[in-house]
Amino acid sequence: MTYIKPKFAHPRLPKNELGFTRKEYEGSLSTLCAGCGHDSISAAIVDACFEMNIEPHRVAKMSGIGCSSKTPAYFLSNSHGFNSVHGRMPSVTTGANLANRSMIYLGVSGDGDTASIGMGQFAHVVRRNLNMTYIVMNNGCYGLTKGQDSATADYGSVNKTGNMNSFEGIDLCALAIELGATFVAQSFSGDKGQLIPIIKAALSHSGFALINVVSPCVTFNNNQGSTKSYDYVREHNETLSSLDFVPVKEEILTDYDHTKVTMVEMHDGSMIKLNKLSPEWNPEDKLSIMTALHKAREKHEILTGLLYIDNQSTELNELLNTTSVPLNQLTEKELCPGSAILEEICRGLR
Amino acid sequence: MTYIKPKFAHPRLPKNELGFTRKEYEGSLSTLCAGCGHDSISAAIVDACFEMNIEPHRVAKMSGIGCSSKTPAYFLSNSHGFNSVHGRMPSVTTGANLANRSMIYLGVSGDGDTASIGMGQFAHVVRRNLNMTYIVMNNGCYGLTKGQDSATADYGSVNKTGNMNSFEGIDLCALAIELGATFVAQSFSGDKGQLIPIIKAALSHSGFALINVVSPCVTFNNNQGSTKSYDYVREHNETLSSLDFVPVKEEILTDYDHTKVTMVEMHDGSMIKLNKLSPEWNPEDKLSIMTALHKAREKHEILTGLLYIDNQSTELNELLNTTSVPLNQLTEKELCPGSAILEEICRGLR
Amino acid sequence: MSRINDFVVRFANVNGTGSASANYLFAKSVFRMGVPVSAKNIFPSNIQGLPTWYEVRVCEKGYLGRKEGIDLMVSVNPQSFKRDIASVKTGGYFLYDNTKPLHEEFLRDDIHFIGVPLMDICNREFTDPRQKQLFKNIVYVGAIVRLLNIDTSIIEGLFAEQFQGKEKLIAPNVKALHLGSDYVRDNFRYPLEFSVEVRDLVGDSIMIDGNSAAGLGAVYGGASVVSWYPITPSTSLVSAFEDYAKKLRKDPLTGKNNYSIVQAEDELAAIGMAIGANWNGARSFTATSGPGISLMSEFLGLAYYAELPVVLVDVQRSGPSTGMPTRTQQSDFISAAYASHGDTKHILLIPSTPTECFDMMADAFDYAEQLQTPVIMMSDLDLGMNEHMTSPFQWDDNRKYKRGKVLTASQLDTLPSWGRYRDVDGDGIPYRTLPGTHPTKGSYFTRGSSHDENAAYSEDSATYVRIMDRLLKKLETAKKILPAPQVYQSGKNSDHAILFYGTSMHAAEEALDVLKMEGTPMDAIRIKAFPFSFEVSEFIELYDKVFVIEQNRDAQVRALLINELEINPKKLVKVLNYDGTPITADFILKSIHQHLIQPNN
Amino acid sequence: MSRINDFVVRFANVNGTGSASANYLFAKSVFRMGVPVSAKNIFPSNIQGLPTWYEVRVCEKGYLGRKEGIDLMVSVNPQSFKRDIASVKTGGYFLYDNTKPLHEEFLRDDIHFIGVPLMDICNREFTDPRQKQLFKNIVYVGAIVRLLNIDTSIIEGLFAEQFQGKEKLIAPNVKALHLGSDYVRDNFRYPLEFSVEVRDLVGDSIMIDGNSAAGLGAVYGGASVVSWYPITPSTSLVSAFEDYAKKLRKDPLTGKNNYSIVQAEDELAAIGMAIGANWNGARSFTATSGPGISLMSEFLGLAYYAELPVVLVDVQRSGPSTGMPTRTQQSDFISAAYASHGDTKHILLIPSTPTECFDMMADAFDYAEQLQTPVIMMSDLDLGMNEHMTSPFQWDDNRKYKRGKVLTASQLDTLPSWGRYRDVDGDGIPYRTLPGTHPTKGSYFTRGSSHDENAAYSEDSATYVRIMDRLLKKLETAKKILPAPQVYQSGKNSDHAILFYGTSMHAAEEALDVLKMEGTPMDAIRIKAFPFSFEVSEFIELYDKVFVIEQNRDAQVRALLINELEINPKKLVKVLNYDGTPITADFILKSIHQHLIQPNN
Ligand SMILES: Cc1ncc(C[n+]2csc(CCOP(=O)(O)OP(=O)(O)O)c2C)c(N)n1
Ligand SMILES: Cc1ncc(C[n+]2csc(CCOP(=O)(O)OP(=O)(O)O)c2C)c(N)n1
Ligand code: SF4
Ligand code: SF4
Ligand SMILES: [Mg+2]
Ligand SMILES: [Mg+2]
Repeated sequence: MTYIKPKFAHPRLPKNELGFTRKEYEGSLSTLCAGCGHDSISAAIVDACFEMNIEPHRVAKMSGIGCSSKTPAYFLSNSHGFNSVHGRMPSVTTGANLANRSMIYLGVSGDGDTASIGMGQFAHVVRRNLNMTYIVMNNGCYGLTKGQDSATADYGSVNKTGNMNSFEGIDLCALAIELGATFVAQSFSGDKGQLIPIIKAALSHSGFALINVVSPCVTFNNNQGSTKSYDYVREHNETLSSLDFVPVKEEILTDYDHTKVTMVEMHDGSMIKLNKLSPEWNPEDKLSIMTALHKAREKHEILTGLLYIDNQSTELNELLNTTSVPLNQLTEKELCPGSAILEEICRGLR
Repeated sequence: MTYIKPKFAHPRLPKNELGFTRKEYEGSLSTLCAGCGHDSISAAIVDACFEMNIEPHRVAKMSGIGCSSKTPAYFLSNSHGFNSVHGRMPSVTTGANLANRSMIYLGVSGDGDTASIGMGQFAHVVRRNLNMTYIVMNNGCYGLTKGQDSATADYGSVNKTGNMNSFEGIDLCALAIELGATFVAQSFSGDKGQLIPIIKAALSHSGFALINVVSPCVTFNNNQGSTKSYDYVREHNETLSSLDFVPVKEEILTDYDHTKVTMVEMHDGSMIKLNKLSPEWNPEDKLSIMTALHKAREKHEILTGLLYIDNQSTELNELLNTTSVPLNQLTEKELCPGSAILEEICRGLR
Repeated sequence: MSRINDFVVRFANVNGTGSASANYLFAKSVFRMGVPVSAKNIFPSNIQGLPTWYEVRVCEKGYLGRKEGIDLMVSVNPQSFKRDIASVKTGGYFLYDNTKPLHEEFLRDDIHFIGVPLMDICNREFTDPRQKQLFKNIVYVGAIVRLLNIDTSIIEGLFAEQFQGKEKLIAPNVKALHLGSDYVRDNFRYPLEFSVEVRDLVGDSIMIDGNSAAGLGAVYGGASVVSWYPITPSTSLVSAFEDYAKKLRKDPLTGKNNYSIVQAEDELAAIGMAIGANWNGARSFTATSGPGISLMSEFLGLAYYAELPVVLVDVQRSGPSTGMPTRTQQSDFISAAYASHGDTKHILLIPSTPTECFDMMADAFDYAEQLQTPVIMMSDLDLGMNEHMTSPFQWDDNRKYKRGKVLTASQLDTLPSWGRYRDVDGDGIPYRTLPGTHPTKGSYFTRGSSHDENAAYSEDSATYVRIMDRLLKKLETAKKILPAPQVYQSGKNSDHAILFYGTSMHAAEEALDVLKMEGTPMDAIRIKAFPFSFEVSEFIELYDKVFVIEQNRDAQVRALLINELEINPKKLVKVLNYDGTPITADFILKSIHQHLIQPNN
Repeated sequence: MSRINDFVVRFANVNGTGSASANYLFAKSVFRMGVPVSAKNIFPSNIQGLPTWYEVRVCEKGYLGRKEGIDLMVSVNPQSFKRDIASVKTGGYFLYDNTKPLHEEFLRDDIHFIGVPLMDICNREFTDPRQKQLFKNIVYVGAIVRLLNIDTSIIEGLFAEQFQGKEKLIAPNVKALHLGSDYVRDNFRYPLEFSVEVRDLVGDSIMIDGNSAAGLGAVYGGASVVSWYPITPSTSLVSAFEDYAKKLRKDPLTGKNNYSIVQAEDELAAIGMAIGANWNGARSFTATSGPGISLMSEFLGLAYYAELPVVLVDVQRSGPSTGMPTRTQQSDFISAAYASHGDTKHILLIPSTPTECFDMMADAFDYAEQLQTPVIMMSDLDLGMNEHMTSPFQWDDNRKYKRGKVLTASQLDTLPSWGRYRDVDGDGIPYRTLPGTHPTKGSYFTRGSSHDENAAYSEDSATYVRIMDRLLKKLETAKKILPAPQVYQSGKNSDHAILFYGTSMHAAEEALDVLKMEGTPMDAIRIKAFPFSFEVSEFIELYDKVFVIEQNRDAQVRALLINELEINPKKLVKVLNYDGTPITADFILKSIHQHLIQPNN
């Protein structure tokens, strides 16, 4: 409910199938630093949702605490948002999802929020295959508390105060795959072309979808020596796959080169057209991506694209055998067994 | 300080080089269930420490909460122990180690204590390469709270109440390797022959050493259908390596078969004589063990033995460039800069 | 004094040997004979092999609190023989397994020893080694059934119910029962000078533990999302919810669950999930004990400040820290009432009986949604894990869940404007919207940071103060809604009164009766909720001194009373039992008498 | 009244533009002129681009509290022009960048506008774009230096100190300063009717923020292991420790650190590490703010019950939940004093000045080790993050660290017997041993579960009560050791008195002076520690009413006072400022006057 940003849509602005303009997917004015990678990711989210014709109010925007976790205020102002406590977005999202499985859960977090204080909840939300998209805006530092190294800062990288990091950075993608994540992608805030289709694919995935986006912090971690700076990422970004997202209703071209292109069908019937750029790697084979990630790490490269997908996985509500009706819509009759049964129970207790 | 167990050593009991009998490495009487796997691990710890001639008071026994975390009361009663809070043994051990780097830190935890509530601290103690041995007494359930599934319970395994577990179990060894652990072993409480040398090697390792020991809970998770039962583990235990621990002073045989046996030198000069039982696997290559673990998982096998070792790693105190004198032994002169310097500082603040 | 239907039996066993259910059989048989009974299980924090006790008080007068002084001790655990023998009242009985002789030095002249060769009998009569072990328990039940004049057919009836579907277990159990009973018949004089006689004193009462009652209450209250992390003594509350939900909440057509239960990775996640679910409009709760309360406190502050409903049950155990996990206490009151940093205050419900656990649990969801804030039900181990005689649960089928101020899409359409945190009605309670309600209206950003009436981030001082003050106003509204205290008054007839809450009720009521009999009757009040309503201050106002009875060391509810109601502490006398055992009427009386003699102590 | 050395200047900037150091230059120059000054930085919870203010009070009389009413507003942030103009006192001044004209509607007739074309000047005089931006700040400093009659050479001296090693930065800064100063000289009348005149009123005071002082105090106090997790406003405390330790704690021979600092993964780990280190005999601390306190509460209960020393600093900010992370408050007192479930009570130290931050921080390690329990220093954002004029730090080189009752190997050898939790000396404080001390003696098992005097696990009721009661006795001992309150008494000359603590001190002292001038002097007491010593109750005893001045909504310390000292709440009048800004003397006076007129409000 911030009314800061004027939102009169120009009459000739293009509309999507729902009749919404892109403006209607925006949020209030960002208060992040000018040039912050996080703002680019917000813009990509806006584009992805606009183009996918998502009804904004069907999205719940979830976050923890940090510059990154503030961004849900800067996109989708017609969606409910929940800026929870530091590192605990996964649990809040789990509860929300169990309460209403019919919505789209878009979680946004930072590397501090996820890999430090949030490590436990991150591991477990992965393991539960919660149906959500989890975007890490990964800048290798704690932006909001002024630039301390985070647990994803790479070994040997130098932060703004000139201190060298003496710990290995956590590779969130490899970790998520190890823990059983069913959709794992990596991208760069500066590469909207790659990021938008990845977000679309993630939103279509039924199960846990991680997008780890390297998102430079211009104020505290964009200097030389930082492996999360714009320059470094531009130079060491190795694209593993490029992808197109093909929505449900669109016809699928049949004349593509099957040796290079894999079509992955998503749960909702949409398709991902996946260009594999490395022959050894198979997006549906864990071992091949773990191997690719380990090798990339040795070369100090960042693999980007869709890294791993299991489009047959079972998300949490299904695992729990929960009714298809959102639980928050059950009627009192469905919830309350009534007095007759209670009397019977009491009879059994005499 | 429990005096429950009578400890008169028989005069003819064998003594180790320090003149201690095995009795002097024991603890008070166990209150665990008869047959509990954890008791066998305690016994292996006693044997390992006795045979290694460790001075008991140089060991600090650290644990969280659970049946497993009670065990430090049942071994090494001449060592200080710290039964902390649930899931937080790693942080307490980190502080203790920073305070006195000259001691041996032996942490004991359960699968609930480590993989559920303790996941965050576990990941970060691994990442910091804290010089400690971390034994997980892994029974796939919460023993002390009466048998609920833990996060290491395997998908599809059936617990005592007949419920099937619908989540993938966390593979603590693979996870630790992914997070940068420098010594990772897996064993079975029923296999003392394998466990004792592993514990010795872990205690000699300079850095973080994980030993994940499958340790059946006879009361709640030893039934058919449990993948952490005695029967299951006996049948599905695939030994990846067998090892001998060669203490510092012992002469090393030179006439071993180099194609089968690898000698790994530990930080303190002791050696591990490692019999590789799988040709594709190299204990110093992460990728080979990650591959082996993934394949074993598909076959529902448990690989045991020393799985991975990096004997050149740098432990936390070295990473932090801390003085070699234990910090708790610094004198007041070393700690307090004195009044003259304080006056100078104040002059600079006028 | 007649000893019919007025005595205490204590069983001393080894845990993990199945004795608790045998002992319960005895308690239940007394209940079936129409005689009020209360049972307390005193067990160690371990799984197998340590001493455990089970205490049954039989009391014609209906006093259900614990009572010191054991009339009959049934001890089958040699580990604890010494203290078990020592704890028998002069003139009391000690029943034991005399297969092996007793240590001479344990013997006492002033009590009676009844040796029953339990092991011998079982070894002789049963072949299966497990049965030899298990049936020892039934043999001693048989023995005391005879000693206390209980009708064996009642126990046989209980067997029939217990082994429905496993009928072949009935015969050997009956056999074991009679072996014990016959041994007594053949070797001892019976019945003892205290025994059980049929009465009609239990009415339509039921026997159930508080956790099961609360679990059932949550089903009735409409909880559909439950998140939790195992911890004694709260675990069985969630298990009960699960068991009842499996029966009562399966969709008959699809076989799918009309509920979700998640075992979280820890307590932080458990409360986070419950908050997320409530935010999204499902009724959700979590249950925990002390350590969990500490871990949940950050999230409780978020729910308070962002004004989210959530229900939490604290089944208290003895603290601090890990403390005595299997002993009872009422020592989380300050932690719960003021949980979380900053200025916070939470709603507490304080049940005294399983029936109140059922009712309050169901009501808790109404309160939480009406008030948009956390509601914490403060149970304890004694209430939660012991089976109590209690009045039957009732449900009004015309009752509608009070879902509080939640705007629908059409309301949003017609409202000229709306702000998430506006106090439209002057009761301090704003209107909320649920995610997904309306395509373009009613969305807002929930946050734990400072915000204005429209939920926009604000660091403005005046705005901050406005919102914080309104939160206080909301608690004033809460006082009108929450359960009123129970007042025991017969006109002002004493300068002194008694205040108590939770599981001190039975002992306190007994103490009140004794005081009346002694000719020094006192009025009393039982508190059922925090923040305290005006009735509480009005009551206290009337007396010179009020004894505040608690089961903690630091007089925590007294602290809340003086702080919240601005009462002179001098007026409130501490009566504190905090050794982990349930409080007794004797303890209360002793403390009161002591104070009346030496008021400054 | 003379306006020399008595006025308030407020700077309105955009954060992330380097303005704070320019503004501090101004404050420091006043200090160098021998005039008491206090400076408060009011910044948003974001990194760049939002309004931020810096308020400097110049006060000949030495009042260092905040004061409402702005005499000169220096505003270079068009975002906040409107409210900045509105906040100037009638007759006051508004200095702004008139490169662009002001919105007409913002203008006021009753104040003076001083337009200085900052942007124009910088664009003209500097070429580097960064300099054009940065030097605007120095230009306005130059302008007010002239307006307020400050000696520019003082500022030049400050430049020389600031840019030691980067001397080429001095000249452009001096140039910018003079550009501002000259512009005023050429265009306005100066000095203003309020201005600065040299005095000798600051003695040997220093200027430093409380966090730096505490960080230095920890170095002096012998802390060698520090674990922490970043959170505003405590972060700079650990940074200060690190900076000082890098200089003062490097081993000169090896270049190795005689300390370790670990940035933990969260607050639970931070306190866990600090506890582990203290258990092992190194002095260790962690620092945090509100949310961290909530998260640490489980561990605090462990340290309390297992009796482990640990030092924690809570630099309080506005709660609840995330609240206003960059605003001050004193609202974690109940959470800290009674942190953790079960019956617990912790030691609090409450500094009012950076000098006390230094002293109390160093002392905290002594208290923690002597008492074997957590010690929490309750600072706040105002104290921690603002630079205050304060007396210089002192250290007695003969001082020895008080390490408490720790047994050596030879003591263990000679002791006939020892038990970790035995109260040998009758002061409630047992003897501890450190791991590794002795090969066969003195080992024990530290645990948060119930234990006896020998540290053995015990579920025995009497044992539990004994240990819990001894913990209370220990706190009685603490009262004798902890810093005594500061009493402001001139013989009993009033029915009313004032009680305050922490950063309310300056405002309260100013209010006391005003009351005296008004002919209604009051006595006062400043509390420095919890649990409160007998001096506090003795003091309160003397008066009819005591105004308790706090910076929180719920009168938290008042709650502690009435609960711990058994004081009639009616006696303690709440004076509460909780809007996130530091309390002022005016606020206190207004509240007191109001109460004196309408005592029931
Ligand atoms: C419990 C708790 N601890 C610490 C903080 C302070 N804090 C706020 S944001 C943050 C780190 C944010 O880092 P990251 O998640 O990487 O986000 P970024 O700002 O870099 O986008 C911290 C430590 C807090 N708000 N809550
Ligand atoms: C904060 C907290 N939550 C919950 C508990 C209850 N609890 C005690 S032990 C335990 C689980 C132990 O499981 P595991 O670590 O696997 O040990 P095991 O008993 O199986 O050896 C739990 C949940 C606790 N003591 N503290
Ligand atoms: S501090 Fe860094 S992460 Fe935060 S808004 Fe600025 S650039 Fe972005
Ligand atoms: S419950 Fe299980 S884990 Fe615990 S002691 Fe018994 S067998 Fe061992
Ligand atoms: Mg970050
Ligand atoms: Mg376990």
